[in-house]
Amino acid sequence: MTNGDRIPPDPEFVQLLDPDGERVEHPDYSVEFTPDEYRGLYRDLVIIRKLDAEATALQRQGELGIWASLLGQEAAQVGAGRALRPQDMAFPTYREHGILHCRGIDPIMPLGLFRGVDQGAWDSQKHKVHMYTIVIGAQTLHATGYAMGITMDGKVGTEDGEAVIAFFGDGATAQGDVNESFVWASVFNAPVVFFCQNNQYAISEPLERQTRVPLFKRASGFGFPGIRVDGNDVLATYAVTKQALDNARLGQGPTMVEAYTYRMGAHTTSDDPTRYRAGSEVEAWRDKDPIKRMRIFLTKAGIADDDFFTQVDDDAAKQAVELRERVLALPDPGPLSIFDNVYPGGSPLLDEQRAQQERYLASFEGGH
Amino acid sequence: MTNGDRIPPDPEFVQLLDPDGERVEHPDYSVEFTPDEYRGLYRDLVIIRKLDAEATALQRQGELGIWASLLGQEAAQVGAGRALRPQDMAFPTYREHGILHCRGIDPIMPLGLFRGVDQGAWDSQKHKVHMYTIVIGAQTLHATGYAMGITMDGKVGTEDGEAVIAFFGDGATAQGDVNESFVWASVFNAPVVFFCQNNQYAISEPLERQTRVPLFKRASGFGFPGIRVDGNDVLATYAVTKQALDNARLGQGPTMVEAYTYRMGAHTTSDDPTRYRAGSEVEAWRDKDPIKRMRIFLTKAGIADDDFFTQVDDDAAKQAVELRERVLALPDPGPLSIFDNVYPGGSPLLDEQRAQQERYLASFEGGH
Amino acid sequence: MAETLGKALNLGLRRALESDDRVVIMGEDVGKLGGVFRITDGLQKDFGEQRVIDTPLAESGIIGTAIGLAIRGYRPVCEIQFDGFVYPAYDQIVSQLAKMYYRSQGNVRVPVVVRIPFGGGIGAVEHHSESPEAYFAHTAGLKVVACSNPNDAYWMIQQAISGDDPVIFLEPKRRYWEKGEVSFDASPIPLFSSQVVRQGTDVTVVAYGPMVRTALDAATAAAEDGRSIEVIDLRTLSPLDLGPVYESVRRTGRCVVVHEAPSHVSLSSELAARVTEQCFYSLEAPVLRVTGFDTPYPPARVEEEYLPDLDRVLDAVDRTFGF
Amino acid sequence: MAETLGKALNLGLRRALESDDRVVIMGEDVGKLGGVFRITDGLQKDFGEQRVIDTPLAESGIIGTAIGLAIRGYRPVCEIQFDGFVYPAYDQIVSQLAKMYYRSQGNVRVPVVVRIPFGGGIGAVEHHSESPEAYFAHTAGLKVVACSNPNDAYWMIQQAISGDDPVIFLEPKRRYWEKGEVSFDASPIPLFSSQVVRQGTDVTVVAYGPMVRTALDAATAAAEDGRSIEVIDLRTLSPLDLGPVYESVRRTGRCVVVHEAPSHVSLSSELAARVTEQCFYSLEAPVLRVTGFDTPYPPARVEEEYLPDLDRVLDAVDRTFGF
Ligand SMILES: Cc1ncc(C[n+]2csc(CCOP(=O)(O)OP(=O)(O)O)c2C)c(N)n1
Ligand SMILES: Cc1ncc(C[n+]2csc(CCOP(=O)(O)OP(=O)(O)O)c2C)c(N)n1
Ligand SMILES: [Mg+2]
Ligand SMILES: [Mg+2]
Repeated sequence: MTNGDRIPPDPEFVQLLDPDGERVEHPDYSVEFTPDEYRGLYRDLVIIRKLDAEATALQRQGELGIWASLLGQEAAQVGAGRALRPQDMAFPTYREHGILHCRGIDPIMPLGLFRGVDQGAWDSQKHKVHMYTIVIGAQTLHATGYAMGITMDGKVGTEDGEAVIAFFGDGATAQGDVNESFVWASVFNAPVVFFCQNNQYAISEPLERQTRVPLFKRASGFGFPGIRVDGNDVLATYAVTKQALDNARLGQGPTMVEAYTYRMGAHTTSDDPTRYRAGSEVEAWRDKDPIKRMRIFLTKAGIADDDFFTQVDDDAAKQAVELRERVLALPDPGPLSIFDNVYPGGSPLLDEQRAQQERYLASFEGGH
Repeated sequence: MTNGDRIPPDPEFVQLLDPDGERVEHPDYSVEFTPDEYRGLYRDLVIIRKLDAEATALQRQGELGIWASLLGQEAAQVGAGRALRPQDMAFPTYREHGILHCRGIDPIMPLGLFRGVDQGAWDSQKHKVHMYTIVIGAQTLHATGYAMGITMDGKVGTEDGEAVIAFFGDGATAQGDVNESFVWASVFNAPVVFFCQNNQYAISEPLERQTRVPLFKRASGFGFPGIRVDGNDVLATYAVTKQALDNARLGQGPTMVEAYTYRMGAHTTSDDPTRYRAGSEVEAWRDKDPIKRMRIFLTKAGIADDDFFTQVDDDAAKQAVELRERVLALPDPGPLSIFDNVYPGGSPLLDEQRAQQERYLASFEGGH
Repeated sequence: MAETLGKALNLGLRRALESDDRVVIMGEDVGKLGGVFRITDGLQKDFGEQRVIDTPLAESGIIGTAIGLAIRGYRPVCEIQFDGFVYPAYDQIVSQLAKMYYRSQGNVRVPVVVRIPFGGGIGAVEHHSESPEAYFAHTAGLKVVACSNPNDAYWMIQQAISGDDPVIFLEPKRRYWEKGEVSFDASPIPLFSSQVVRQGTDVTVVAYGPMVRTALDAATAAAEDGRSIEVIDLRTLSPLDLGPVYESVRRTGRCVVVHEAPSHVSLSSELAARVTEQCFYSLEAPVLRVTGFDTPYPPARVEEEYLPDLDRVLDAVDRTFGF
Repeated sequence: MAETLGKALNLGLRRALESDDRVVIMGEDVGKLGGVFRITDGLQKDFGEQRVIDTPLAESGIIGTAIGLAIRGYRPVCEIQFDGFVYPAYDQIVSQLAKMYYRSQGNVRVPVVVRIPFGGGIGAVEHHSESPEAYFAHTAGLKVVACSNPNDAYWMIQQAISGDDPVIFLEPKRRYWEKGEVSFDASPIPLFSSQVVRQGTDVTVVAYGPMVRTALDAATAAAEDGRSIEVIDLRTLSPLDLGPVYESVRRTGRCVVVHEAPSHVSLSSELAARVTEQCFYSLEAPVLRVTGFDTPYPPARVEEEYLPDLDRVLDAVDRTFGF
């Protein structure tokens, strides 16, 4: 089984920029960006792709334990990430590097987890992005609970209300937790947007292993709207996500957004996709590349020229080099750090274990 | 919050016999019963209600630890139970005493669990009813796996194919397991009918705590049909369930049936529903009683007369007395029985514990 | 004042709700019904539906959303209806709740308390009499406590809620209706500490939750035979506070551990291991264990055969003198 | 023939599929991909999509439907992708799979094998290096085994599949690539038995799964210092087969237990408790435990500090001589 377009984009598939870079109209959705903003979106796409490629290279060279690439999903992430307002909170999976970028989080941050020096260490309150969650689907409940808290805090129902976005993949839709989060969000009318990046695969499992109907339809059975958007179209993704977030902040409850996209690379650097999907399928999706279409559009519309594109590429390359250097310089955690932060309230049992281990380690220094 | 008709029966609500005992037509569903069969259904309803009442009385007198009454849900259970064909398999919750009755299982059987002498001990292979499951929703996955096995055995796709029915309540629809079973059933096109008795409550929680749209709509989001039937109408429930089972056995995959009904009694004998629902709500539902409407219909249609009704009541009363006597005579399990049937393959550790306990118990006999 | 253990919990929860408006109670049937054991009786009425939240019927959902609320700054107290129904939430508890603080290097606190009525002896049907404490005690990042009497119930629940650690709070359901003195003003001993609840000289019996009462009864009976049992109420199962146990065993030279849970890889294993290691030269006999058997929990009519009782405790005490 | 442990498992699964057509394999990515560790490599190709079933992404669904298939007469072998992802299935495992035979008074057999690659040491991210064995060993109704070498892997997986008990089958993922002799014809020792894998006279080191290799390396190193370590591979964690351990400890008088899991309420607690009880008068020192610490599993770059290694085993061995 392969996964080209066999579960076809619905009529309801929202698109504002087609694969050839043509702006298309949609009755319900539109965007009004200044030239600067358009260029900013392009810049985002290029930078996160470049940093992602750098991370993949770092992994190949043994500097990261593993890397989960976002290649192909840039538009979905930038569209969603830029639709967030400062007061909004995001709950990512392990692949939302583009969301972190949009939230202004230092690109070194997610690499600690993949290098194995930490388990996700940015200031999640400040940046309003919770840490990565690897256990599939678990974060959707956290997002929903957080959103319930927004309602309880009275921070919903106005234009500057708060909203939450929960990220997950097509595979995650099979998990109990994700479906329970739909129940909760619906029953409590929580201000949360369920943003599913349907990249057609859960590791090797094609979409058909998780569903036999388009995923966005799942929502209606729980009593809230679901909508499918072209996830390789940054404009449409932005428009749809923004509206869903605004509905949430205004007190109209949850929405599920299915961003229809494709994982161009391996699941992670440990994966070998040639075992389970045809190269031709990947090629077909290459034509729908999210960056290519933006570039054509910006060019045709006279919003950006080659100088700009070169400049963006150069900036991205520079950031990649910087990132590399900083990754290599990341210090390993100290041996006793394994005992840190187990309990806010501490534990005498652990203090004992730490003390013992400290003595044990010291015994080597003295020449065991 | 109370739970009368606030989530109203949909237009799609299937009904063949209205609360006043009038036969109504439905474009898609009908039944053709012989007079004998009609009388049989009535008999089923009366007998299970009577035995259920007897069990409640036994609990009040301390002869059962607890009892989960089916009062009010007789039509839903008899409709579903009689729609099953001999080759079909059922996976009940803890309230499907009416299903057991329809499958010819000795009425003493479920009482062992509630008396505390066993944990469900009928021959589930012979009667094709799996044991009761108390952990909410867990059995829906078992049912789905069993149904996958039917497909793997090639026992699907013909008129005499096999099908499975999974019972669960409105509350259960919130559980991850139930939603996962929907995913599995859909993806594997499993021959399973998800039969939800929406009795409006999960203990004290009204339906609105589990959903904000009618429950049968849940199915379509998973890619299979859902249908709501008047669960107090034994004819409609029979017709709808039968068709769903036939579709399953023919290879057309799963269906969700929502039997819209009402729990007339307490959740269990441990519960006090006056704490959370109005008597007036219960009264309103009393008008929709499943037995009353059958009796009016049978009378008006000349299918049964008072002699028959009296006879049925007498039979039911006799069975109840018998049941009572047999419950009182149920032997308690022997003290060492706790070590039986832990592992098909046995365990030396347990053998040791059993031997030790045997010696320990014997020490009392000798005068400790 | 004398209160039942259940009522003491109710009063403790009420005080927690009063003293911090970020405290919320959530679970199945906790609102109007007041929970199937009425532990939250009257609280929704007095504090409203936003402070005492009736949830959908799904335990993973309860714990998962509680974590989200905690990230938002709330202090959720979740009720799991019965011990046997906590397992659907197991992933959220062991992979999320327990690890969030560690994984975030201390950035994210999730002060969630999970209340679980546990243990048997009430004649219930299957899944209603489990003792799952080992599953949680083995999990680093969780703290696990069990109360055994009304005074502790009243204070320990408040201490659990006001601290920032995720706490599994085990309530001995068969003792809900037993009365005991509650001193509402006395300041309580620390939450994570064990306590000698009866002094003795011949043998140390360690118990927690519902078995403390059983151990005390055994001590009373033994006293009549001239044998002096010291009883220690563990109170905290993770981390253990074994100072009082070591001190006692070094005096008595004998130790019996009692719990309802099966013995294989249980709290009594841990106690036996640690007491032996720390009191190796004081022990006159190996640490003996009086526990449920390594079988599933049996049907109610035979549960008394499964559960440790006064006789089995005394038998083990006797056996420690046989070595 | 020398095979890697991973390949030996693959061959064992193949033989199980060949010898009983009710055996089915199911899990995430087990089909075309052959599993993330390639343990099921080539099996779907040769046995078809009905025998080797790629499932949706939900562990409770995997175990729950496997139970249903078992009730139907199949013998499902479920792969859990990594140790840390078994918890969503915890309810189905402990409340359903473990108890079905008991609850049904022996009417319903559910011969499901749950394969779990477990343990750390491979530099993975969080949730990929857990040692959850205590959670299962404490659960009556489950059997729990761990293989440590290719020959055992090949035979034990077949034995687990052909028996009617539900078995949690733990695979030491960091040893998947280590080679060892597999005797394809020799008839294997019983599944639920422990084995002395190196004889010695001074101290007994008990280990299982990935730590057996570590214990053997420690024994080799100790031999150079003139100290003779006997190494026992437990193989079965529930029920335990402690005959060989008791026999050994009665000879050596000293015992060290090694595992990666945290120590609190763990297999080593149980071993320490039982060995002490049974060998009370033979022990020269308390049973010592070399384990992971009571913290969540740490980031990969510091996991070597967490995991027991040769030095920590030798240190404990030394300490048993200090008493
Ligand atoms: C509970 C759980 N089970 C299994 C895994 C292993 N795993 C990691 S990613 C993945 C596939 C996820 O697919 P999807 O949700 O589509 O997200 P994607 O990786 O495609 O972005 C799996 C099975 C996991 N992380 N958590
Ligand atoms: C996993 C789990 N959680 C909680 C319970 C306690 N409990 C027993 S029945 C019940 C309500 C079930 O409601 P519903 O599914 O509507 O079925 P009904 O009892 O109304 O037939 C609850 C919460 C349980 N049995 N299992
Ligand atoms: Mg995907
Ligand atoms: Mg109900």
